[in-house]
Amino acid sequence: MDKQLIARGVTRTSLKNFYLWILPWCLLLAVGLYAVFLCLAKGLNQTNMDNRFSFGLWIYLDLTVIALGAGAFFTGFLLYVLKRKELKAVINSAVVIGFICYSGAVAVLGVDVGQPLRSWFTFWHPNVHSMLTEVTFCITCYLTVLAIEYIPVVLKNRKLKKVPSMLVFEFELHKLMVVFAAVGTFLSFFHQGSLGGLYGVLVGRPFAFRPALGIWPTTFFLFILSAAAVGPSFIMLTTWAASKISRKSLVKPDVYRYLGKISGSLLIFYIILKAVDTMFWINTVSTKGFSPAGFYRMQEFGTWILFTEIVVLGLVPAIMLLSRRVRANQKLLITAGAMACAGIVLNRYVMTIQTLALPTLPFDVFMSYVPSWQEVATFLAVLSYGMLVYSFSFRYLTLFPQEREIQSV
Amino acid sequence: METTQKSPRYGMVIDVDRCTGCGNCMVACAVENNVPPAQAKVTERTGMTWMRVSKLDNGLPFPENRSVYLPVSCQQCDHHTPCQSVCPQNAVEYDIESGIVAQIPVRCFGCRYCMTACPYHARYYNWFDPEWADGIERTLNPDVSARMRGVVEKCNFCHGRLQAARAKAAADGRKTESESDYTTACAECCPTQAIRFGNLADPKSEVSILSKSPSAFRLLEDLGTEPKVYFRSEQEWVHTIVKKTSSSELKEHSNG
Amino acid sequence: MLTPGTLRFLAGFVFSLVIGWFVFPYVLYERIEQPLQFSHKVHTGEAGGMSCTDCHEVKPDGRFTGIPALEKCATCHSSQVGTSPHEKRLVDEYVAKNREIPWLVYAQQPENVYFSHASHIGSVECANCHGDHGSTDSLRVYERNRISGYSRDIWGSSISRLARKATWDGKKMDDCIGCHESRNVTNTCLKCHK
Amino acid sequence: MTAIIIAIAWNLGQVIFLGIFFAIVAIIVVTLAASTIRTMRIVKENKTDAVRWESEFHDLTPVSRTCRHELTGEFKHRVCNNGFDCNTCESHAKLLARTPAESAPSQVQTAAGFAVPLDRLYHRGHTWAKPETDGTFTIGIDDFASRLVGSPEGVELPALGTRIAMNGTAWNFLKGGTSTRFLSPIDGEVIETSNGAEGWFLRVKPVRGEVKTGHLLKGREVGAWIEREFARLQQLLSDPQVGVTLPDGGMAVQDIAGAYPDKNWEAIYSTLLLEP
Amino acid sequence: MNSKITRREVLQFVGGSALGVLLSPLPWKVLDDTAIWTQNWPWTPKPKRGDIAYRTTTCTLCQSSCGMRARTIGAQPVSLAGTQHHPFNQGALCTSGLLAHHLRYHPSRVKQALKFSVQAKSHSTLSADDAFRELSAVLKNSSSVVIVDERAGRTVSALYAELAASARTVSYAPVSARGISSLNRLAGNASLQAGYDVDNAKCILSFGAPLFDGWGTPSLAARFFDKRGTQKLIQIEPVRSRTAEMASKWIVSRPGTDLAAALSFAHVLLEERLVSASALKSITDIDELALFLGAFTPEVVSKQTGIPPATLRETARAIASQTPSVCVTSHAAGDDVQDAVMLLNILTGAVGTQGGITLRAEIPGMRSAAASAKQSVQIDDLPDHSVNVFILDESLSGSSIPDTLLQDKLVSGGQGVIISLSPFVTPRPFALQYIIPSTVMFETLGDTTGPFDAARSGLALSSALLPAPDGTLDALQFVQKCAETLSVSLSSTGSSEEILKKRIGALHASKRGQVFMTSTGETTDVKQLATADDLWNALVEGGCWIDEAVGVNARALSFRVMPSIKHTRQTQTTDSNTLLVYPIVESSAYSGKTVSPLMSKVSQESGLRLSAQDAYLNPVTAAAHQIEHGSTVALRTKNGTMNVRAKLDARTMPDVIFVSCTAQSCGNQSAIASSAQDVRLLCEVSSGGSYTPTPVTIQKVYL
Repeated sequence: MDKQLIARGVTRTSLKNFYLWILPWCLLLAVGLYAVFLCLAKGLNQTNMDNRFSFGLWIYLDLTVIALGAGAFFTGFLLYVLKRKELKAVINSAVVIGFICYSGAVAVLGVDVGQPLRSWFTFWHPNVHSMLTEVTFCITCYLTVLAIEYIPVVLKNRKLKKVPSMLVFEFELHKLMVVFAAVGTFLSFFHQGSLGGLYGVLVGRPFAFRPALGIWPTTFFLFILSAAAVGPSFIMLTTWAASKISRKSLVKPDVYRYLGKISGSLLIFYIILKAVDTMFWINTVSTKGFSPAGFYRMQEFGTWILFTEIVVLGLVPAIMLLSRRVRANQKLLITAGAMACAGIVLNRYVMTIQTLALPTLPFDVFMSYVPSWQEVATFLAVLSYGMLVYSFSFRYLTLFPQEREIQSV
Repeated sequence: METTQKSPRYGMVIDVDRCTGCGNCMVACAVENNVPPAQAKVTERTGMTWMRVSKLDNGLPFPENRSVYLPVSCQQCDHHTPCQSVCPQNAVEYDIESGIVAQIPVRCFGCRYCMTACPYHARYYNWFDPEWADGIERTLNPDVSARMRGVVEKCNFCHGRLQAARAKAAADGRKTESESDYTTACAECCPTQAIRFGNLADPKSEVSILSKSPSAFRLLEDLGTEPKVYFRSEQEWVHTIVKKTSSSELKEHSNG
Repeated sequence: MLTPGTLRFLAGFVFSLVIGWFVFPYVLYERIEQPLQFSHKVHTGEAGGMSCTDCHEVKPDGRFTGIPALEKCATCHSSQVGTSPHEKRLVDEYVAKNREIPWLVYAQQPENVYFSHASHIGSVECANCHGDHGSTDSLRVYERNRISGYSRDIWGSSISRLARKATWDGKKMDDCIGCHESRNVTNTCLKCHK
Repeated sequence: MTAIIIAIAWNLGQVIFLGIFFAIVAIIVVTLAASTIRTMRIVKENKTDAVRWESEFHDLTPVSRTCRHELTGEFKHRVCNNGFDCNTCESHAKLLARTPAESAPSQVQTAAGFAVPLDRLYHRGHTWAKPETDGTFTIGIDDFASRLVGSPEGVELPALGTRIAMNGTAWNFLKGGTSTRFLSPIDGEVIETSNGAEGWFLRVKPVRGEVKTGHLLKGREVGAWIEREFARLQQLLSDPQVGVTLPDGGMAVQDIAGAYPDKNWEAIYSTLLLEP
Repeated sequence: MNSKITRREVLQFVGGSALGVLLSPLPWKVLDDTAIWTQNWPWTPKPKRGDIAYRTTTCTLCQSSCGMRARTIGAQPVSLAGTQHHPFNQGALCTSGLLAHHLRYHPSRVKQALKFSVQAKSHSTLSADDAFRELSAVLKNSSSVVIVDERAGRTVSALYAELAASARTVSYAPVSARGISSLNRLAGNASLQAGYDVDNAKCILSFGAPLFDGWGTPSLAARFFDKRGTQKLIQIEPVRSRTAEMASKWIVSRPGTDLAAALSFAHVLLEERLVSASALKSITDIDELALFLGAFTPEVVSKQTGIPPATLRETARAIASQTPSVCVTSHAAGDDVQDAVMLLNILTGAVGTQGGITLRAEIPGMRSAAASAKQSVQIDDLPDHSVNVFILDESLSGSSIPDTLLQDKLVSGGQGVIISLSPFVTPRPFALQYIIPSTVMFETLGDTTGPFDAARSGLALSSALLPAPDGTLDALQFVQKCAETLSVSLSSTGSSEEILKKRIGALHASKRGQVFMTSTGETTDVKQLATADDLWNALVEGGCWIDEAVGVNARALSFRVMPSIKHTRQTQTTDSNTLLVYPIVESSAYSGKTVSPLMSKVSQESGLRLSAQDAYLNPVTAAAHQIEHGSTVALRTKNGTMNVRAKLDARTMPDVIFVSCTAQSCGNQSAIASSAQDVRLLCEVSSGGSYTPTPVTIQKVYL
């Protein structure tokens, strides 16, 4: 049976090995689901969040995961809208990655809010001035889009496509994929932006607050750009990881280079703007009665963090990705991609955690917070959920069309 | 005294020189607004204190160390109220008829975005189910509904009392409440009358006169959120410390 | 040209429509009889000759008594005056034992809602929200929502809420807001939420 | 709807915002609905085989999609994107105009040691259709395929009266536990089946009117094509250590599959018999 | 259609019904109703509705007897506030007073009589009658029974005294407000009644008394602020406390050196002849005193206290020159300090003068205090291990008598018995204990005397707004029960109302003093009131009676100070760099009391107050020992070990760790937690009963 599900012409590891691989993830998932249950049944006192750290690990991860998941929309955009055929090799994988990231993020949000059963109020009584409303709307829509984009990949399964209606539906859906790609891109631009706006609009948090361009703070645009920049890098990383784990070459080397090139050219653009924005911020923040230097007084969050974010994990990988010679060397290429992703992860961390840790009132103190096991477990559950979905998709679906060709040649 | 024609903007002036930090305002507030007592696991960081008395000191070592107490509740910001614009489902509203920044817990779904937005840390999340020890729930105030776990709440300037005052006005056939009928629990129970409550829109009212005095100040004034809670002190150092904000502080607390 | 497939589809469709529109509302609401029967007609008619405010009065501080306490009933019904079996039960089971009558309030708003009769009386007719309740001869069955615990009157008789019979048919927040807007009264949250 | 909007008092901002939201939802729903309806129609009109061919054609490796005019050398390099449907291919029409197809001589020819009788029309899936005198067609597999398959574990022939579609599945054979299909070169109704002893498997009679054969290979294309296929096969079988195992021009063994049991035959079949 | 249903057919049906459901109200209504359900969770309590009324009464939690106005739903008070213009508290209440209406439902409330075996290993419940049946046996064959009355001056106090007088084995131990009581001690006259007239004092010298933090009536701070400038407050304290912060002058002194400081002031007063002749004359053993004080020169004392000699001299001069002046101490201070400070008041001539310590006449209508005084004893004076039975009246505010003191006086070997009338579980592990459940505020009609920080004596009634729970007794019923079991007949018996009415009647008959009426908010002379009932009603409605300013002639008084002063040993100088632990009285408003769970707002939830588990540390000291704010540390002295949470506070003196001796049981901590005991586990107590700073080692505990 298992054999009948694996696409013709590709080889996959034995069922036994496969089970051995997914078993640990299943266990992790189970633990995480227990933690989730605790949080829903007993309330968020199970976490280490508090009135000052009202956002914690979860929100931080949502922002990160969604930034990395941006590869899905951006690859889709390049392939279907800008007709960059090279990317056909990774689009399926990108869609699955995107689906995992977004569904994971939404799931965690469901636990993070205190009254999940009232979440739909946001759709019925929306405050359109709130960035969070924008985020909620876009993410729910885009998750639907991703789910739809995922369908054809599933229907292409060797067994399923034997069913005529499924095959035809896949075919018809695939014809209209450009629509979804376009809609998805539109939505993604908005919610990547509004995630940035989320913190940029906080008048009361001069560390995060940014002046508005039009109706959105600068972080709105920086987030879009940064997400678009690392998205391809992340696709590159996951593809590379998949091929390392499965010990197969899944795409032609030039695909890696191409992804790296896109990533690099966007990243350099982003870093320049980010630097400008930071300069501007340093000069305006003092008018709010806060000293920019003061924000970096605490050793944990010293100026090193700013340097690391912009130079070490921003400028450096950008330049690396832009140089043809680095791209030619896969080790360096992957390293650069990883650094770029790390840079964004750090940026999201600074936006969420550092903003809350910093005091505002004259009698405030600097506060730190360590997530409880329930918080960590919940996150790990999402991770293992992702691993499982991807593993199954990789085994039974055609994530990398080039794989067969590469093997047959 | 009847209110002036234009709708009132209620506010407070708190004389920190008169505040002994006894904590009456905190418990009176909790009693008035049915805020539950702490469960065993609750800490300073997960507690529910709509009104919280904090210590402000001049940072000098003993014995030069001077300190005052600042009772900080919701500052009822007047302009681009940080928490109001961010709430995704309109659970926070600027009440045009009283200037109160209204928090409606039954609309709230506990995303806590407003808490990250509030620079005064005046918003509190129900981390626990509310629990009153056997029978104490019989002493709850019927004018305020008890909140459930998983929502954000904060000082609404004892809006239950405002509603009562309005009802009384209606019964007397008056359009607006009379300010003599409406004061907050914290102001009422302050043993040194450090907290004064009234209508800032009425130039004749005590609070608006006090709020204009040179000894008056507000927290994080530079943010431009225009709080309606004023503080006043004759002590120079208090003004200096309040001016330079906490980013210069080096204290650190940790949890978890 | 209805293929069997289409027929099966339609069957399912109709089936669930019936469930959703007719069975579900019936199951959702629990029908409870009032502890006693009571005739507003008799009390306000020439027999009783009472006025609404005799029992439902606004206090000087603007509070509203709502449903009167037992003592109010006892003033007349300390012993049986009529012949109705319900009055007999009133006297024997409540007045005699001095137990408050556990009336079920049709228009009961939830705990988080603040409603001041004082500020509505005069500008709004009682019937506007309570219908002809004041002139009924008997108390209808009280319908309680099994999930939310609310009285059916809050949602209104029409399960879709698209066909409101009258202003008193349904007292959800939207209805209050609608009425406020039609009379251009502000709709600030603190007006009605506590 | 509007009634509700007024009832719950949405302000203009909300209406606009929700407008965009619902527009997007609408787009998604419409698109889904569109593809569903079209799917239902196609399934009803059982054009599935055509669609399957079209859909899978793009999953074929470019080499499998080499244009017949590259075989004849008229093109240096050309990959077909038209499902081998030469009837609707302009450049094909042009080229025919230039060099009309020669009438096929009937003596047996060989290519790379495989018999390629030119009295029949070849499908790229290594099946052929041979017009019989009574206006029916016999359908079978070419020498290359039969050696490639060797002795199958089983053959699933269609029932008499079944309508098989051009480029659709004609019949399946079982080998190495997995079933692989042979593609039908033409449309038609099965009137007789055989176990291939006489060299053919199906006899079909045309369904309506003229049978489409324009897409099938004939004449000199066939030999060139078989040689390419043989080269591909060698490549697929080639082993870095051993090097090329079938000497060029040498006769290939009768049962190649049997000769190389350890090869991934499923992959080879899927590549050469056009089943991705 | 064939009989067996294929998957395909099912799917078709399901598909249809799915669409149908979406087009029916079902999913949407359920969505709405579940959301509504979360807004009305059955386990979230709903406040009871009912008629709202306001009742005025008097708080009995402490002697201040604050007038309070209760907002009631039906009969149940739901919030409390001070009575405006009330002569005792001017409309102010303290934190615990604001929450008094919770005590009725306190988790540690006693619902039935309890019997704790020795070591409180186990306890059993029993009916009140059985309890008293057992008690009669206990009382009959015990040779020495002591009734402790922590609120002398009430009607029931007189009955306790009477009971003591008529039963041979029983003696009566009134505990009057600490500080003032040393006046009785020095004058050798137990019947003297006095009060601090802080309002009229020009200069107040406070030895660490938390004047603005619950030392007296809650309005004291407001009264001081309103007189700002005209009144001088000098605070001597090792911590810049709330009071110190707001005082006109704060003098830093080493912990536990108040005695030395006081004596040095006395020294200066004599040395510089700042004492009036009459004051000198009133002290019978003045020469002996002068001799004794010779040792306490400012120079010597300044080494112990860390106060510069000049400052000591100035301060002494200040209290002598800026008359009327009054010197006060913390309630936690031992008798030695109390007496030494009272000596200062005598020397400055404050005793018996307005703005100093005013002597009060007896409140009419009671068995004379003088008569009561004859049988009365001071617990401290009792020989150790001489008492068989202690009868504790804890019905008002719990007991502030340290358990160790009771333990010392009770017969040894756990043979002692404690009978306590208490609303809360207050077990004492060292004796066989009976707890008779008592009423709490709002459940009983009782009388209470006015505050001790007022010139004139007063009287007020607390009325019963709520029915007392079955099986509970108020003090008046209790004393009668005790009389029964001892088969003694009391002069006045009957219901509490009858007994109190009798007293108020007599008060009215005396035509003395004035009465404040909550109905009018005005004060009228008792003379104006036609009948005793008018006075009664005025008081039941939360008014109060205030005596005229008739006082005992101070000239008549003579003091022997040496007996109580001389046994005080020189406080030894501790070299300043050893780490010391010392108790701090955060607020005497609720020290030693059971308080509402809601008190967590000011301690557990905000850290505004030290809770029993907290300790103050100077940041410098903390840094020296690598201790961060909020970390748990173990304090170890030779007496014992105690785990506390470190709170860094630059207002406290370096190298001293201040632990709270504010005993609270909020209900959410264990009801038996009494940090007053914990403190004693660490700190040594001088023979005079005051804490002495004790060397301690501090160590961080990793949990």
